Amino acid sequence: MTTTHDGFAATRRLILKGAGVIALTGVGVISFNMAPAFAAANDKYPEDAFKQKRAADAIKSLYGRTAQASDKVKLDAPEIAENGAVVPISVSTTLAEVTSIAFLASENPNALAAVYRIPPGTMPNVANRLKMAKTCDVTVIVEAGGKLYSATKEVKVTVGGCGG
Amino acid sequence: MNLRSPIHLASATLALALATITPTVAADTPDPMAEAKAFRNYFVAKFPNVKPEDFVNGPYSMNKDMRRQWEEKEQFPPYEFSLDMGKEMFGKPFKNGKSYADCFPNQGIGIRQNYPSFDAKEGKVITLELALNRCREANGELPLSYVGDEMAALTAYMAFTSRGKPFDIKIPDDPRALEAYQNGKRYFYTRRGQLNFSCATCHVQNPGERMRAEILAPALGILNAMPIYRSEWGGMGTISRRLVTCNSQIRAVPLEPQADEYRDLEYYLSYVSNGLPISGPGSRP
Amino acid sequence: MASTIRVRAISSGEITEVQVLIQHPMDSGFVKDAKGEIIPPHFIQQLAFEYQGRNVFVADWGTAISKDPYVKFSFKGGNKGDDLKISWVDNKGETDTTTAKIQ
Amino acid sequence: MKMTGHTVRLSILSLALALVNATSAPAASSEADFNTAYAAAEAADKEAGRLHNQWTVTAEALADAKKAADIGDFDRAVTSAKEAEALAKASILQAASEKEAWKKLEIR
Repeated sequence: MTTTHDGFAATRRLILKGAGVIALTGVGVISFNMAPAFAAANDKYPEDAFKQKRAADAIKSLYGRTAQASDKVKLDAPEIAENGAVVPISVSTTLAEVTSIAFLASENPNALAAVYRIPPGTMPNVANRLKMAKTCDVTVIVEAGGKLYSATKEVKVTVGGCGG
Repeated sequence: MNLRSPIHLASATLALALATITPTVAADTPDPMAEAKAFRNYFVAKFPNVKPEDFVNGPYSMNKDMRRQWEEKEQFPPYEFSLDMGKEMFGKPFKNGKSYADCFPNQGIGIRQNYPSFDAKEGKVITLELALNRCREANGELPLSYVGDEMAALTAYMAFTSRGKPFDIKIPDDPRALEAYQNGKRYFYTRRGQLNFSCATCHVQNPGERMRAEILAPALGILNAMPIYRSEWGGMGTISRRLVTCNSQIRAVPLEPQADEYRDLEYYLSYVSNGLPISGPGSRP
Repeated sequence: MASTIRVRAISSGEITEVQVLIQHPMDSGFVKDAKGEIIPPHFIQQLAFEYQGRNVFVADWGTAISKDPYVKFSFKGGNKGDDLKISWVDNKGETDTTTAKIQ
Repeated sequence: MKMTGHTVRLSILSLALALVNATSAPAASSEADFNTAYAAAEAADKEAGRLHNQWTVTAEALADAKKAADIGDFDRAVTSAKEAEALAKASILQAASEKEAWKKLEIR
């Protein structure tokens, strides 16, 4: 396929920090083309949050505070995952001024699965597919108007997703 | 590629003759037509709420929570990459300039429902996987692994072009064809492995039940969804691969892919699902 | 060769719904291969969707996203025939980019 | 799971295994004992192979016997070989009884 291997992990860091355009000169055509999209993101990959084992620590690393449960956050997840390798989970909310949405699975080796940045004009609805190691709580955090709201649901996993 | 979702096949109108069970015939003189009817009636009676043509969707025809997850995934199914690979492989000429299309009726498009077929010259059952490899070998190419990703992708594409077409397996008036059918049936019902299970133990007696974590698929229509993308495999797998893994799971030493027994089994199982639509490539947990 | 990125971006007039499926192993680094050796982590870390020069959606992903990842979102605006640019970068620095037309 | 007509075969198997346990108990086994036991197990498994009815667990027991013999643990090697033989013989019995038994399960 068209995946390119530039082999420079450090290069990527620079791209992600938004300083890539200059630093990249001469490294590779594809990487160079990549730069604008990520440079414009102007946001760093939250490496530390993804490294945390516990959900609470990941949330703290990501946002620096705690969330309160809200019935305005609608989390849709199966009762029993047909296979932990592919668990369809989605969220929608009626909260205003949403700026980000994060998904966490409490019993995964690293609790944080994904963070989505929602700029103005983008709807606060996301669907994705997660790996789940075992039965546990799936929590979604919605950052809206500078505050954190959450919803949690237990998903039973009979075939763990750590094999895939 | 514009996917015609198998979900919609469930609503396809099909004239499914659901007559009452015909009287018993001696086991040694098989009556395939009557047996296929009895086979279907068994499942229809066991699952009165499942539309007959929905059996091709396996466990998703009998479990609501699983069906919802499946429908969610079918919005953009993970097997799409395999399907595209199959299309590309199918269209790419061999070194001699010929291609798969030259080996099959209708250039190989929309014909999956006719396999396995009985070859009168050879006196044996020819599965689609076997026909594909024979096509390769006849054109100076090495055969593909029957359990590998490439064969899975090729058959996925061929199934895809045949979606919605009812299985149309023929048993010609040839004692060897009837024998192949009978041998396939025997294989299906014969217990094997340390667990002492037959194919029927799981897929006739207990479909819809949980076996450890999996929900067992009904035998009726089980091959219509092949090949299948399994989340457990993280990829597409052929009928051969599924049969081999079925055997291993019951602690029986699998036969070589495309052994006579497997070919005959496929012949039998496809025949008894005649009239039900092709839904492959399917996805399963 | 085909792109690793499959996109469906459909405009309903006011809103554009975007679905994407990416071919990627998303190896978590917690799984062993047949020989019992750990398969090193190899996963997409960031995925960005750019419309008319600005990001309309950015995903930061860890190792718990399924193999051949999928995501769906929607944004206000987006005209039929307009370009939507999608790019990803993984933890090994591999990348892919594609541009899709909104339908 | 509902499994009719099962008990007979299972009791054959447990009987065979019980015999293994009874015969392989006390005295230390020699390499010759292992060779004899292994050859018998292999022959039975080959017979099951001719019937296309081998069990994966037989192969596992055979492999375990060989592994134990390689490190000179002939007690374990003989026990595993005898277990393999019992499993192989049970698979042969299964093939024989299924020759007719399968018909009872057929939907008609």
